[in-house]
Amino acid sequence: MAIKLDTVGSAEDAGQGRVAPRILETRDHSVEIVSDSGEGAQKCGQIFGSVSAKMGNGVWTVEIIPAEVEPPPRSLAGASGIRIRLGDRPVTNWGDETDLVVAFNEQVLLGRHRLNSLKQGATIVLENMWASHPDEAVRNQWQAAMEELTEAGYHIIGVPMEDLCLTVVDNARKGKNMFALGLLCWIFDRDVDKAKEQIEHAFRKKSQAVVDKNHELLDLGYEWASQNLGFRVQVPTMEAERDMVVMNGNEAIALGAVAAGMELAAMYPITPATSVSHHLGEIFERFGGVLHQAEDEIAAAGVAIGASYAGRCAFTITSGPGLALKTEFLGLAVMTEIPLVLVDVQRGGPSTGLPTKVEQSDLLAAMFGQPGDAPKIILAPATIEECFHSMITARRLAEIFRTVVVVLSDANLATGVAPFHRPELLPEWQGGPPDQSAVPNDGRPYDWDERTGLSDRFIPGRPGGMHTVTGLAHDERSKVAYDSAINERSSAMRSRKLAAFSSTLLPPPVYGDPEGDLLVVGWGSTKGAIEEAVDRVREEGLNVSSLHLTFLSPLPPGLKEIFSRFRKVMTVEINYSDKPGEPFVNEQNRRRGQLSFVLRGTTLVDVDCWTRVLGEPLRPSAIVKAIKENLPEGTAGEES
Amino acid sequence: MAIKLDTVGSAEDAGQGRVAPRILETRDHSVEIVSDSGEGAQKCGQIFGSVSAKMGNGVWTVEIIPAEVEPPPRSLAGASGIRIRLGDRPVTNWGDETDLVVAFNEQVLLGRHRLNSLKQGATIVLENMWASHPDEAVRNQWQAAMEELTEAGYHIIGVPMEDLCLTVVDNARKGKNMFALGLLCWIFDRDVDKAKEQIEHAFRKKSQAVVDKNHELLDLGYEWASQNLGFRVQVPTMEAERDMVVMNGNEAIALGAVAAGMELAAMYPITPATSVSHHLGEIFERFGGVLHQAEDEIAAAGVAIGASYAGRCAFTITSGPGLALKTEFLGLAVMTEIPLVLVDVQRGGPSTGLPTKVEQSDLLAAMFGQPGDAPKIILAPATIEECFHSMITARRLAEIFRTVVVVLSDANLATGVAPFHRPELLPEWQGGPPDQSAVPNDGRPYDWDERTGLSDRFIPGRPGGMHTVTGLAHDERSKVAYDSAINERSSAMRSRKLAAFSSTLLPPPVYGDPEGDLLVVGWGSTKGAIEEAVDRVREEGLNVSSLHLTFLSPLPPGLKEIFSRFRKVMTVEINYSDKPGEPFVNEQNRRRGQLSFVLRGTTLVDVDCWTRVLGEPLRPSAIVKAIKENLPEGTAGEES
Amino acid sequence: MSCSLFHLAEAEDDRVFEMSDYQGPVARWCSGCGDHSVLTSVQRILTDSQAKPESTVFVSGIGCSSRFPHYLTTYGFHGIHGRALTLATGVKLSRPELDVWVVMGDGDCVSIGAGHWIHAVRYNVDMVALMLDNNIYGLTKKQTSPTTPQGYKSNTQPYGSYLPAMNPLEATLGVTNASFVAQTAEWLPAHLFATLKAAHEHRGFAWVRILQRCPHFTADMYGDVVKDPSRVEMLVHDDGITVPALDKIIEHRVTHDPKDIHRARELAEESEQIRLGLFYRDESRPRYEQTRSLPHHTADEKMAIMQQEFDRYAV
Amino acid sequence: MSCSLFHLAEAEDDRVFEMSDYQGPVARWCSGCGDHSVLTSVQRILTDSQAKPESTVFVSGIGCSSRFPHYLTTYGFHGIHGRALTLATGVKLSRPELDVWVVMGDGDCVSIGAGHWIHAVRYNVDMVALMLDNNIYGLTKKQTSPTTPQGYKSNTQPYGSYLPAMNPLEATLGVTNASFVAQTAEWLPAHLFATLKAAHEHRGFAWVRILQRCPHFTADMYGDVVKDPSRVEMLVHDDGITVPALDKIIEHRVTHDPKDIHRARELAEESEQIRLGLFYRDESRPRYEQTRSLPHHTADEKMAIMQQEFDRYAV
Ligand SMILES: Cc1ncc(C[n+]2csc(CCOP(=O)(O)OP(=O)(O)O)c2C)c(N)n1
Ligand SMILES: Cc1ncc(C[n+]2csc(CCOP(=O)(O)OP(=O)(O)O)c2C)c(N)n1
Ligand code: SF4
Ligand code: SF4
Ligand SMILES: [Mg+2]
Ligand SMILES: [Mg+2]
Repeated sequence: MAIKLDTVGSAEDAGQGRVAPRILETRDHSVEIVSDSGEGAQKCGQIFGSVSAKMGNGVWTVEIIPAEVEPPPRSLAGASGIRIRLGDRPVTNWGDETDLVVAFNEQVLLGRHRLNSLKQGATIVLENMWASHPDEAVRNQWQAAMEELTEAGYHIIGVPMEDLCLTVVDNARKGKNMFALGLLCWIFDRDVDKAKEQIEHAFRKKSQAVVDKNHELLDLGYEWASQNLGFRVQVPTMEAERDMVVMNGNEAIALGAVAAGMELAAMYPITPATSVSHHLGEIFERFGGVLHQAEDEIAAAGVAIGASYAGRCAFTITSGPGLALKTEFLGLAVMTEIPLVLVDVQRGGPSTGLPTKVEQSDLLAAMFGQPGDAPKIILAPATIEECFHSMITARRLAEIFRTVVVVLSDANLATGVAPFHRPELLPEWQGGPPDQSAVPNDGRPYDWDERTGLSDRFIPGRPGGMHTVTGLAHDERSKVAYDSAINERSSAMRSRKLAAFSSTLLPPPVYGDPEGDLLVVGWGSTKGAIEEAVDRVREEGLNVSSLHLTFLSPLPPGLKEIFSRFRKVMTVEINYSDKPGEPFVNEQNRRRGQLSFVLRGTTLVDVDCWTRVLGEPLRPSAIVKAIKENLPEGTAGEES
Repeated sequence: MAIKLDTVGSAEDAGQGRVAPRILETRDHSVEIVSDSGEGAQKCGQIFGSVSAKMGNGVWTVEIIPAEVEPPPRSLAGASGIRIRLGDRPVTNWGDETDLVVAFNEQVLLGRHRLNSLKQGATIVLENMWASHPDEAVRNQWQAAMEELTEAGYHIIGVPMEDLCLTVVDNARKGKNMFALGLLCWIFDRDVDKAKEQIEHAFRKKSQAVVDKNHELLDLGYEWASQNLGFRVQVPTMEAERDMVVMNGNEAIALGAVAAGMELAAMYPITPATSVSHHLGEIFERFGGVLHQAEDEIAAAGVAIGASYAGRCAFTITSGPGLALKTEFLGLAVMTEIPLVLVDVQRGGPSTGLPTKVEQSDLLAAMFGQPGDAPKIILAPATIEECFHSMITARRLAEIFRTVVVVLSDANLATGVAPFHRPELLPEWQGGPPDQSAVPNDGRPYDWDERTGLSDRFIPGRPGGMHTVTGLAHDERSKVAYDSAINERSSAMRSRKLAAFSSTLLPPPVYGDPEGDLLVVGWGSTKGAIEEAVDRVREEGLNVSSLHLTFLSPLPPGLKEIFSRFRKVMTVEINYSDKPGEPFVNEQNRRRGQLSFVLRGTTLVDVDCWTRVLGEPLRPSAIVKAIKENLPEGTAGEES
Repeated sequence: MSCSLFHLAEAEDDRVFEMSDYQGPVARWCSGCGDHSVLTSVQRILTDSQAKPESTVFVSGIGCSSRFPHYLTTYGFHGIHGRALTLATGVKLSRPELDVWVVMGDGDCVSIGAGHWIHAVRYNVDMVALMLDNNIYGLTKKQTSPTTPQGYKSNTQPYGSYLPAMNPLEATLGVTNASFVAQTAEWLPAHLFATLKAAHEHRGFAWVRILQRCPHFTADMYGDVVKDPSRVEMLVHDDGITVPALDKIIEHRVTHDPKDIHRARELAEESEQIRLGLFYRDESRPRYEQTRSLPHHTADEKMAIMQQEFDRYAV
Repeated sequence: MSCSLFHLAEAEDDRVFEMSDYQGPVARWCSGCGDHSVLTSVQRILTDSQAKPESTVFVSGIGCSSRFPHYLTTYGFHGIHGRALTLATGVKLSRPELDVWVVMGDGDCVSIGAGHWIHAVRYNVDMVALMLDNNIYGLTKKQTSPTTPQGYKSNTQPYGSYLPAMNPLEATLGVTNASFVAQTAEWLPAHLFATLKAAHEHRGFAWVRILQRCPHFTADMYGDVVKDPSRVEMLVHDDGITVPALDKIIEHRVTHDPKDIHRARELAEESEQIRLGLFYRDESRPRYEQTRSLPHHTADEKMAIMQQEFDRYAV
């Protein structure tokens, strides 16, 4: 079978006498840049994303990370890269498949294809040096890949990137990414000066010569594209209303922690949470904050609890396996009523699972992980912006309610990059120094308010407040309870705090009509994708709405009432559930999505679930399909 | 206020001319012996219980354990002792309050009174040396205690135990317990020879002289009682149908483990689980078993998993805080499908909580503790006999389903002693040596059966079966899954096993009528108390039945159908729940008993709950009260 | 704003503390338990140093010995088993002005807590860490601990402990950045006091193993040694811990310069006599909390820095 | 019944194994990663000793280095971070006839795994434990490990590591019952091979620290040393590890009797040259699994004993 390749860059196509390029106008376009690890595709994409954001596009960027640090070159599972989704509106998720790909070799490209990442008929700009590689094995691989990819119907444009780059630099592997950036700048008509500024920033620790070379490669790519490519893409831009910042969810958490006045972060490295501490490592000390990398996750929890006990605002960051190790200490913090913020950047589970991939399956562990009754507050940011603000909320709640607040982020938010409104920082978020005032006579360290369970903390240093906190059952004076009936009361006081807090929450707003055929309920990072899916099916005339929960424990009020206005309620989650119709699975023994189980137990409403654990964020199109398949029978517009 | 004391033992009452003692006939009688720690009250009670069992009474014995190893003498919270409940039928729980108390000082007695352990009008046999103690403080304490106790209406009989014992031994503190035993033997008309046999057994490691002295003290107590006490108690006995054994739940677990062919137990000491390992420490090596006390609970789990991976049947034993520490390893065992039995002898929580007290609050942690989806089998023995058998069941299930089986016992079973039918041991429980046969060509270490999720293990030593197990997402060949869709499938395979297992379970039998006004659902050690309460209210004409669940994960089939036959369903559990009517608590935010939450989420039936965390087993009378208060409105017989 | 706090804490104070000011409720250890003696010694040191109760924190794990904080009138944190050092590190790291003590049992420190122990020695955060070593698990009723002598019978190893007892002195001395390692015995109150005092004065992580009697479970363990002072050998040196009161009682003495780590390790080995004294001290070792002494900013200053940070992310 | 098993495993076997028989899928470490070299060396040893693949088990934790078992054709257990030694202990304790190897990273062994490391040394269960020490967290992308040199910049301590690197040799040598402690470097394959061979032949817990390059994150760490053999000093002794191939290349040599624990500890200290060789070996130390060698009974025999047990509880 002969391979048909649009080999632009060959003599025929190049040169003066070109016709004007085709212009594709679209409100939504996704680009991927994929390469072997170490070829800088991510930097290319990040700059492209930033420039696009600056120019007024909605942007969502997500990194494609291989499982190994440095997988063998040209391997199917080794794709390292980035996806940038552009829109004429704020973009809230990674979208469906990719429209345009720049690939540095055909193997990583093939890997993406086999993962169903590329749209049917997508345009692919591909380094074509491999076709004529001296190693026959490589040439054969290329040949086979081309057959598979052509078969799949992509529009492939071969480009001799390496050869072109060698006209500027000696090591083309390190230059291609900027060539690719130039290429993209031309295709999307990006402001080259803005791109150059970003290059300067990205290489600020390198010499001017390096910056210059990269500028040169950028120009080369731009120039080459303008001469050789027959198409451009135009995504309309918005007027930016006010200052925007762009970052990923882990950066937002790090900045949020600083803005919240956190003073100590204790952690042990674990993917995908670690980069929060990388950011903190760089900036935290400037604010007087301590980042402590402990010997393990247990110690990290202990150090954070110790600091918080001593009146400093402390938190710990981890992911699944680390959460597991902190189980015992979380029970102690709840029991002693020491405020503690725990950020869990969820990854695929169980066990080591899929360390770099997204999953939302730590909800039940966060809620119920502790032996004994350990009421905690749990909240989940849904956007990168919320990652920032959740830290401020979490700190306040932890201190007011003297308890553990778990913030459930995930790998999707952690590595997703998107612009959001620059927050107005408030000095009162910082909180003051530890209260060191003398404790009034006969003060009690757990002077529980009978209605709310709240009490004031006696922080070391406060004269007259001396007492010993303990994980043993204890009374208001923190004395070990030999009369075990105190256990019933103190348990109630700890639980009461959640009831009191829930009374301050409002019912969450329904997205779409307040009543209808189907209500899709979600939590965490899936919000953007769910609402996009709901928009699409509503445009098709379906009576579908969605509801997104920020607080998972306690749940906000009014859910049962909201649910009652829909004929069917269903959660959409990235965690495991048995699927109806599977062998031996029935309504009674079906193991359900985590939120759906909690909602059922709480509201007694038959909340169904649609969940997947494919190790990737949900695609709006998949949710659309799920919605259509799950509409209750007799739904208006069902067959539309 | 003058203290009125029945000071038998004084000259007037003693001597020949006594009238025959009053005989109290009763089908149910509870006795407590309480003392300072180290005075041997427990040994006294154990022998009394054994003799009673041998004579054909139903018996339930439970130890009264202070929080400290050796609390200060004569302290309110320091009571060390034992309660023995006797019946004319098998006794399944510790009952309500105590009818008869033998106390070695008035302070520990007062402690028991204040904990509401003693029945109104109970008879108390009390060492009265304190009344004339040289230390005035002691005399004052005595005086104050007598006032409080007399006020409470007890029938107190002062006995100069110490003085009497000193006629036989030099150190009366070490002899009183046998004197008390003699006293009880007379009161309950126990066979003194049987008691002497038991003394010989208990002191088998001591010299004959010691045994003789103890026999002498026994006789002294018996004799003294026959001369001085004005009452006896008669609890009719049953004919023993077949061989019985008597032991506590932890002994039953240890023996069950041996009978199940377990080969390695790895643990770290923790109350109230530790005594399982004490028993194993004594006997396990005789069977070729290894008891490994690890450096911590994490290591204990690791060693057990390692042994099980290597084809030996292994288990680990712990309680709440230890369960918390094993959280991560349990996820690994589920993910790698390595059979593991974990025994959790539940105690009061959260955190260090109430280490020696009973609670049933690790259900949710066992079920949902792991980040990610980690399906496990969970079962809870309800009786001491079931403690034994649950080990045999657990081993089989762990191996057939290649997963973690959690056995939830608790402090009530752990320290409760009762006779049960001597089990017929089957050699097939032992299992064989690890399969070392060659693996057929192209065998796969996770050759999941699509319907059941089951597959065969390749145990090290099997030629041709070499592979690497991993906690990373993996395929049938145990290869790390770069194609993350395999995650969806392998998750399903692990979950499918529970669905398949649940299909082999039968709906649990209803105790009482199969339909009615109220169904009380329980699990674990509360069975005896719940059924006794149900018997009592049924006798009063209420339409109340109960249902006891052995399998908590997966749940048995048919629950929804059973529930539908009752007007109201309610769990009774020893764990925390918000009580209706408490400030801010409403139907939507109420935090419920653990089983009730699971049942609601599973069946969507409005399963209410009545729970208490008082650090003691439930009393049948308290359950009776709860039942009456929770009858649905308009219940027939409600006002009876 | 946040700076004033430290001035407050340092403010002049004309209170005078008696020993009774540090005495909490009656300690509920067994009579004859060695923990009582340690408690008394610590209370004496607090009195001696006029420690402010509100600025003193005792952190412990779980075990008989870990009940310690409950019997004092300072701040206390009765934590979870094996993790006391992590909590204490958090306290001291965030509040360097507090005086932090840690009390652990042998199981607590070198069995379940082994990882934290090794790392705490390495961090060398300024605190006193006491390991009350009764060579057994007390609270849970007589199970083997890593320091249980080989062959000694317990409830989990009823035929005798399988392995030679771990020597925690040697192990501690093997950890890079160790800065204070001493051993004492609770039945020699003068030595105990002098050792705790030296530990308290040490700037860095002062780790002290206190041999402790548990009459309830291991009455036979130290019986002989207590009666027979010739079973003890004291490390003596001008720079070490001197206890004149014992000069006449303890005849075996070995001169040891606590700066000499090699000799310290040799002396730490099992020997005929039980060696008590200061094995090693080096105040020049880096302290983790020193390497982390950080600027104090007002909320407004922080705001300003934060704006700069945000500028980096500006679109 | 259960006894026949062991005969089976011991049965005569006329298979001859080539190195390729131990080679699994292509190892997915970075090119130039030192782990490759260790893998090769281990495969050579397996070939040399004609290890039966089905009776050999490699246990690891989590980290780059812990991918090790996946690249072999023996049985493997890729466990969880820090806990490899516990799993391996379970395997060996219950199946003493299996040949057990453990592969850990530096973070794996001496940070999160520190408690198990200390105790595994003490248990002295017969296995080979390799710590592949690249002085950094590789898999999670360049965070400080306990063995990271002071001042070395990482992603979590970007201004340089705060503390002096932990010296795991010294610490291991401080643990009671240590029986085999050696250090080698992956870039000296002859030394590596000889060391692993000695470790494998040792009866007891053989702990080997392998200095390992991580070109991806710490290319600068061992660059000089690799090029300049004068930066290395070899411990030599008739009873030690002899590597004639290196006699000419490595000029710095120090004679050290591996029975001498005191000298071993001194030599283990930081020094100008990196010291490689056998620091300590004592095959007479009690092995935990030996103290536990237990009777094998048939099911029927067990039944009989069990009836006796039940008699004790008979009413
Ligand atoms: C995680 C956990 N594991 C086990 C226990 C049970 N436990 C309490 S104290 C203790 C050991 C006590 O021994 P030691 O530390 O030597 O202190 P001692 O009582 O001898 O002073 C144990 C195992 C616990 N509370 N928590
Ligand atoms: C409980 C837990 N904590 C953290 C992690 C994340 N993690 C994976 S490997 C690793 C450390 C890797 O460093 P090292 O042990 O030195 O091995 P290397 O990769 O350098 O070979 C960490 C922290 C994890 N998988 N599990
Ligand atoms: S059991 Fe031992 S350590 Fe515990 S209080 Fe009693 S004597 Fe002290
Ligand atoms: S990151 Fe370092 S340790 Fe990991 S594979 Fe690459 S070179 Fe090896
Ligand atoms: Mg101890
Ligand atoms: Mg490493």
